[in-house]
Amino acid sequence: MDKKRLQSIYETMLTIRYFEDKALSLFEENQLRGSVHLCTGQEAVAATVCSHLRDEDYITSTHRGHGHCIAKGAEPDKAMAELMGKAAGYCQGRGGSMHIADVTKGNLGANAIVGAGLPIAAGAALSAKLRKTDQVAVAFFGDGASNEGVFHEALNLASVWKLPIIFVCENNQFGISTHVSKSTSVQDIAVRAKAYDIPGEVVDGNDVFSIDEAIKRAIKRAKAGEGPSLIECKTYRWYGHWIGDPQVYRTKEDVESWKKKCPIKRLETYFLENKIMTQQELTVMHNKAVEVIDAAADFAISSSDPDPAFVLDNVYCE
Amino acid sequence: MDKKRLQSIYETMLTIRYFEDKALSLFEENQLRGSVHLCTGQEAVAATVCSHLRDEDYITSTHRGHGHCIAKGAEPDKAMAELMGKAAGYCQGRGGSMHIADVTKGNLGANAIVGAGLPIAAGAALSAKLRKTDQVAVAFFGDGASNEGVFHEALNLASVWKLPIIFVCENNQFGISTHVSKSTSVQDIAVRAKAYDIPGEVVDGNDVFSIDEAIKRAIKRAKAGEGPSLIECKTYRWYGHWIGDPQVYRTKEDVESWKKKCPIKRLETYFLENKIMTQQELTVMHNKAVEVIDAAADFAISSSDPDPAFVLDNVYCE
Amino acid sequence: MSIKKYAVAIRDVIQQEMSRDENVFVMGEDIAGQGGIFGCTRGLLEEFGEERVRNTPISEACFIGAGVGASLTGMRPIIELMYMDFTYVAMDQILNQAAKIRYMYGGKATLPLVIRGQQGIGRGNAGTHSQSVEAFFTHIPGLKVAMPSTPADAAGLLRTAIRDNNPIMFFEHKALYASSGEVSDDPNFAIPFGKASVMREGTDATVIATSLMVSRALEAAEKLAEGSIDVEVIDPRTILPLDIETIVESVKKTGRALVVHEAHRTMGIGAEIAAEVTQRAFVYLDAPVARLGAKACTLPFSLVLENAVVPGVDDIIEGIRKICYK
Amino acid sequence: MSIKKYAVAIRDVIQQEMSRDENVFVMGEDIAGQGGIFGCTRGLLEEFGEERVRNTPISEACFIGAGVGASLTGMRPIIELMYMDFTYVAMDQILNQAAKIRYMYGGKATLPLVIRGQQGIGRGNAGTHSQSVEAFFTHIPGLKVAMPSTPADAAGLLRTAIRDNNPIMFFEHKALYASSGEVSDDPNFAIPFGKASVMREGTDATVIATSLMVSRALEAAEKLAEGSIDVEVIDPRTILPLDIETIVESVKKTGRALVVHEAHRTMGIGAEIAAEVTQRAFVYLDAPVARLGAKACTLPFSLVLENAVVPGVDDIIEGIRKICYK
Ligand SMILES: Cc1ncc(C[n+]2csc(CCOP(=O)(O)OP(=O)(O)O)c2C)c(N)n1
Ligand SMILES: Cc1ncc(C[n+]2csc(CCOP(=O)(O)OP(=O)(O)O)c2C)c(N)n1
Ligand SMILES: [Mg+2]
Ligand SMILES: [Mg+2]
Repeated sequence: MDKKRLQSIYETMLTIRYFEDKALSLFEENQLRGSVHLCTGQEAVAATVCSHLRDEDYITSTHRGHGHCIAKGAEPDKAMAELMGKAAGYCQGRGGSMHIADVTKGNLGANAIVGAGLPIAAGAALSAKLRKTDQVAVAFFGDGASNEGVFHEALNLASVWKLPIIFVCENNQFGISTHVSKSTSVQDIAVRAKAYDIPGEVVDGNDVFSIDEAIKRAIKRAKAGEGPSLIECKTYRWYGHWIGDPQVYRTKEDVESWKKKCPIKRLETYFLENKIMTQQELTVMHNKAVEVIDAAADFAISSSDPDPAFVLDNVYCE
Repeated sequence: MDKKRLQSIYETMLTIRYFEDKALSLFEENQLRGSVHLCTGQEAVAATVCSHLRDEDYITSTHRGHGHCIAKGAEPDKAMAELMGKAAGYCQGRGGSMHIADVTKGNLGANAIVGAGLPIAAGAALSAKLRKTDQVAVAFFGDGASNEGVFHEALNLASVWKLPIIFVCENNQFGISTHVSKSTSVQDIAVRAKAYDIPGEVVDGNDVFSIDEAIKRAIKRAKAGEGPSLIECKTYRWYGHWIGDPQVYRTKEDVESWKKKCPIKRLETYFLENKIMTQQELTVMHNKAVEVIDAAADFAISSSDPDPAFVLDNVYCE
Repeated sequence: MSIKKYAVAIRDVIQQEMSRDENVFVMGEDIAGQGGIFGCTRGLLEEFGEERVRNTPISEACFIGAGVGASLTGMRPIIELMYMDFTYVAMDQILNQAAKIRYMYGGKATLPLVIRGQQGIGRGNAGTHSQSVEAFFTHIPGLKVAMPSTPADAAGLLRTAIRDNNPIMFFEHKALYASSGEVSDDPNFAIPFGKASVMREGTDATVIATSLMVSRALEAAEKLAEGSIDVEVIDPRTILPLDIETIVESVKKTGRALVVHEAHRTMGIGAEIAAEVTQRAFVYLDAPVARLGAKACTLPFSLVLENAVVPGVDDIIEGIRKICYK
Repeated sequence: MSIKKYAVAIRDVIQQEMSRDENVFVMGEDIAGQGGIFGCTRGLLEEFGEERVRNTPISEACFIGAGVGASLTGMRPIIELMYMDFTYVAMDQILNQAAKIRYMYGGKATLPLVIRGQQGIGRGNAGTHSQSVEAFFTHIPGLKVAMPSTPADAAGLLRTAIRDNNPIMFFEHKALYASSGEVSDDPNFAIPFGKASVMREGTDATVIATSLMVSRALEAAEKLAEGSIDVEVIDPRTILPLDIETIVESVKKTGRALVVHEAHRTMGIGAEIAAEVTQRAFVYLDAPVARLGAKACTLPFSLVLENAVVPGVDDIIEGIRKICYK
């Protein structure tokens, strides 16, 4: 992978990491409310996959969508403002964390309904096919989502119609408190690709290089008109399912062992070992990311609430 | 297979065949209305599978359900009366062909919603497991149904919970006018078993012996607490999707070539070649089946319509 | 003007709009080679090819969701549901996604999408294939809901629906497909949403009827005219938006109203119309606004029973007499 | 009597009914180890084991369908939906299967089944996780629908629901789980369906309120009492069956009625209640029956906006003043 892409992936991961940290602290300070699902620990997937997408390519995201949103080009200030329900947020405070979207940047939206983004992404891919563009669509979803009916329907439809779409499963091993082994009949969700006669592969979701290889192959296939691929990224979320989760279902040791596999640290080690970046350069990037996020939080905090006088606007398009 | 079982399967197939013929002629005589889906040509699946089930075992059926219904022990007269919407029908004329059921005989119902029977069968299997009986459940469904979300959800649930259930797909190659290759991403639906880590096998759905072997294995597995199996029976329906189908999607030659593979004829040939039954004995059985069905039709025709005064009964259980 | 069947009127509008705008495409079960089981897409495959006339797998939640995704990204999908009863397997994509996305995204998304298909009684399809389900789609904000009762309305409203930039639920009626009527040949003939049609003028009572019930209401009105009750019959044509003004004006004139629909009476749109008319015309009312709809049981298969469940001409006559105290 | 939280009252009834009848079992997402995300099944796994306290995959249509199959074959499932909004992905199993099977099978099937879970505003869950969806389940015959507003009602109605032989939709409210109240310790304490609760007697106007709106209506009534409007507040507790008699009797006394619910005003159960009350108490009415419900937009995430959409105490006060012309 070329240095520029690697650095950009790294920068995206840092932005996501600090964004999530900030969301957490704002929540704890009661500045932010609602169901907030942090993707800390999973940054590599969104950052690497989206590094291969252009603005005109599409993604659909999930309830755990801040990472996808940022990686697909969202400005952290408007994203944070949305998390705080402010008028300056991407959705003018109407959507919140679970429904954040930026259609102009190809982010067709976080989706609070597990699995619901998959058919929508298939539709975006169909649209690209009908309009004869070379756009691709990526549907992000969790391990738990792979047991929803629409997962099945979307993979089948995409395969039969040879749609330019990549299904990216972030297997963080849990759906809320339920371990994947208790809800899912296969060990590797990627195996399910066989049921649709499409390629399925398992990758280390904390390793940007493995993800990079897989997504490149899948995009190539999509653009060649050969249809969808399923990529399963094994990863882990460091925090609870949502902010406030008592996490009775796992041990501190498990969490700690996964923290050691931090995708950001891992890329830093690579940078240093291969002398691509120095520790100082890395620190500069960290500081820059912190600055961006601090500014985003300031922006969001100082923004005003939406005006209830306009609450009925935008139900319909005139 | 022992002679008794074979003869009973044969008898069931004949009953189904003549039942369907009669339904068709009653429809053509305007004695019968609605969406009527005949299973002529597919009799071997219902007859063979159900020959291994006891009254206390469960099935869920489909819109094309007359065969399953009869094979699971329905009396043709009450079944025909239901098709005609008569008070003496299994559902007192409230259900009709697409919703015929006989819970006391373990037939949990035809189901006009494609795929909807699969979760219900899983629930019956769960019930057996919770009550610690050795009952099994069979969900019949079509090739088209294998693309509904509930197919996926039910197979996953049944596998994770190791439910005593067998999923029997009757692949007659079409969902209405749509060939399976245009709607389904795999050539063999049985392959989808891999997505649930359960056995999946393809059998000749017009051959009672192949079906018999497969269902025996699956029932054994279910009773041993090892969980579900998926059996795909390749077969063909002789008539249109429903009575009145213009059948623009297939040729007469195709239909004729499949008629040559008639499951009943095939078993008769076996009987004769192996001197299990004589032509005369076969004729006697044919005549008997015709008599049963004629009597059923007479019963249904002479039965009275339901009394509208009671139309609001049975919405709730008191 | 041409005389057309309701089904043909629908087909022709789809054909014309597909010719006019290459972003319009159709998908659904058995709509391509077969032309739909009621013929509403007949000939389109031959004219526009398989890319724009797509047979789907039996995966309603997915292909409606795909419609949402396609419409979000510049296309104008028309989705046929073979029976509108099947909305039940796709409710999330309709009510949580299609209806809400524009609003939840702060107005920064546009979803031109038509979900159309038939519903109702008339073919002995029993409880899961004979329902009238339109009411569900008026409770969750974000959709528009049309239910034409004539070939002309089917054509005019469908054209409006296809050109609208919002998600539309378009309810046809299986028992109306074979009915004929005059339809404009103007390729831009369109009927705006939210404008009721006064099908018959009258002074003694107002009947608000939808879909198949419109012709029954008209028949009832004719019969009552002989007995000197002069009934006004109004077809709202779209129930969301609802032309409450026209209805209220009529009720102010007649002082009496009966709402008739084929959907179950309980929580059918008659409840909303009755409540709203009463709110706005209270002092003009000589009787409470009455409602007729299917009885509170599943639609039975038996024709005798089905007829006992859904309002017939006699039930409507009786209903009108009651509010007229005659 | 014990003082209990609403969530605990629910948990205790499930626990008691599971002890009493081994055919009762629970399933749902994260209900086992975690005890449900609102604690309504806490401790049940430890007491009854994994067979009877089952975590499900995220496959709502399937596990509700499995509930139908289990109940058809002798079990009495209680299914938790984490959010009742998720009924949308399982609508077919609820409306076409659970609701209709008994009737379609000519009365020869029995389906004791409880589908329960929370809904409504109060946790900033925005448009897809804050809805009030009860109205849908009153339109299609075959279900019963409860929506308790107090811990005692939650306990009493849930016990009735579990012992009933019909499919029941049981709507809890997320913002009520932490509310406390007296609950009977009698292990057979049950409240029949179809009996409204008069929460406050009054002579000037009747407010019919459900779920979270009951406490707001009571607060409004107290405030108006100071200004000498004496309000009767009725909580129907079950909306199907609906105790229309108690409501109508009250309206005959007061001559005025306002229905308040959190669900959208358009096509909410207020429409049905208003239409039916008007039908039965027309000559007693001094004003048209008024309705309050969520405004016609998706529930927004922002708290400021959410408060603008759902009826608050002031809206109720204003609504009552309006029907009293004061
Ligand atoms: C249809 C539906 N069912 C259930 C939920 C509740 N829910 C929200 S997130 C979640 C777990 C999702 O697990 P997974 O797909 O693995 O994503 P993760 O949270 O691990 O990122 C559940 C059950 C929902 N939002 N939508
Ligand atoms: C949810 C749903 N979608 C669509 C239909 C309409 N429909 C009835 S039968 C059928 C084809 C089913 O094909 P398959 O499962 O292969 O069964 P077959 O008719 O071939 O026996 C369709 C599309 C339906 N009844 N339910
Ligand atoms: Mg997960
Ligand atoms: Mg088939």
